[in-house]
Amino acid sequence: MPILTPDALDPVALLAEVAALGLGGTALFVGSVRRSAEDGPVAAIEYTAYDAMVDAEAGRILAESALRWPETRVALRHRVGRVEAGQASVVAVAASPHRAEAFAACRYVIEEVKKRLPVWKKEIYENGSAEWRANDGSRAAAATPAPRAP
Amino acid sequence: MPILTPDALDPVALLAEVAALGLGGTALFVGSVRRSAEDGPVAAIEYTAYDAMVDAEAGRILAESALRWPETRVALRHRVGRVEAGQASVVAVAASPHRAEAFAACRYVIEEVKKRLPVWKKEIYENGSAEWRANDGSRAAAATPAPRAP
Amino acid sequence: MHLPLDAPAPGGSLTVRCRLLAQYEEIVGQGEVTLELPRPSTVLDAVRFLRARVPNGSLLPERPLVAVNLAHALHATLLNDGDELALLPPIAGG
Amino acid sequence: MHLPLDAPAPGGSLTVRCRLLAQYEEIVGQGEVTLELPRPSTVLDAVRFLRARVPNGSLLPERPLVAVNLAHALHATLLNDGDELALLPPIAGG
Repeated sequence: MPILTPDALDPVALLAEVAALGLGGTALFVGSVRRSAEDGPVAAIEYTAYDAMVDAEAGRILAESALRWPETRVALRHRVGRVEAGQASVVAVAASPHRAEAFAACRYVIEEVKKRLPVWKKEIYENGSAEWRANDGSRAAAATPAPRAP
Repeated sequence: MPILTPDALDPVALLAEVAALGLGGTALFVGSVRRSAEDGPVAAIEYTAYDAMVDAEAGRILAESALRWPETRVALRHRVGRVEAGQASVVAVAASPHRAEAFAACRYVIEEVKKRLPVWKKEIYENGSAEWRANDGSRAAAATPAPRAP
Repeated sequence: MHLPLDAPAPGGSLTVRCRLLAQYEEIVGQGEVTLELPRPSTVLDAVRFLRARVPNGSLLPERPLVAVNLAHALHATLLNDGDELALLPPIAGG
Repeated sequence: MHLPLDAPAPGGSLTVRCRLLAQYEEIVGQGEVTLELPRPSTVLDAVRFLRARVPNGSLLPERPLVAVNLAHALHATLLNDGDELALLPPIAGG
């Protein structure tokens, strides 16, 4: 399955993707678009990705997880395009015979995604302005100013 | 919501229960009935609970989580009665502004549940025999022998 | 099943509802027993009293996991009249 | 946009496709540029070449995050003919 999708994320479908009868513990992480930011109420986030590299880098992250926790199955999905406040932007899941490993693998995947997956977000505020955001919360270059009143 | 239910667990309903616009990170754990055990293929688990104490003890566990991670919302659901192999027996969820706290609170709740929640399981094997099981995997007292062939 | 005091209690008596859960209910053949105990009695006193009197009582552990009034308790906990004591097999939820 | 060699290269040349992502695409006004570089050239050589020649190039960082052939790379990485270089703004997924 490709990692990126323009459609609503479905945690249950991702749980089913890793489910197996021997895997009694499954950890799942859902990241959602937050409403509040320093620059005012967020209406949505517009996600842009380096598509081909997302699949390659996610493949490396999932393979690293499989090396560390060989009995644990992991899966990942990330939105591209506009995601409204409150909606899920990323889901990672890990199913394991051991719950400690399910948590560890799920955590590993989401932490690496936040550091390495070539995806960028532009916060779109309720007043119509927009701004690129880094994951450390800092403003990134090339702000888009609010449209002027007509 | 009561913690115990005889019905199939619904992770999406539990995610919705803790969702809020300021909570960008949600961790969820699903425990499922494993098929394999030392005593042969498991067809199902029959869960028995001390009902009134389950609500009281779960209330304490969730309150402890709220004390440790005040910004994090948690919820828990556990099956009672017969649960078929592969089906979910427990779901814990934690939504937080910070993903580290979502993982920590979710983990705390499931670990405390495994230690403290007054619930017991009888593994039902495909040959029709059944056996009480402790969470450390040991056999508990009062085995139910396999029914004799007619 | 009601288990009465077996001797007059100079300090008075107290009545405790005792729940037997899961495999303990199967061992004894019932899930609830009422105990009449001399005052003061601890949880461990109640467990000893019960083990000596119920069917298959000796198959129950001498020091089981216990709860009083829906909370985990210690064997040394003093019981009060009207308390709900419970004998809990090793926890196995999740 | 194609940026040719600006002087004859005694060691020969190599052609690299350079992707500009997210805000870097907005800054430059295009998402892809082809660079013709003297051999050998590192990633950092390519970034310098690009910054000096594309519109608003000086607004790009001197030492941006980079990928070569869909994997994160170092500035010292040597480029090969046909490589896909990418300039990545600070990662902001999740």
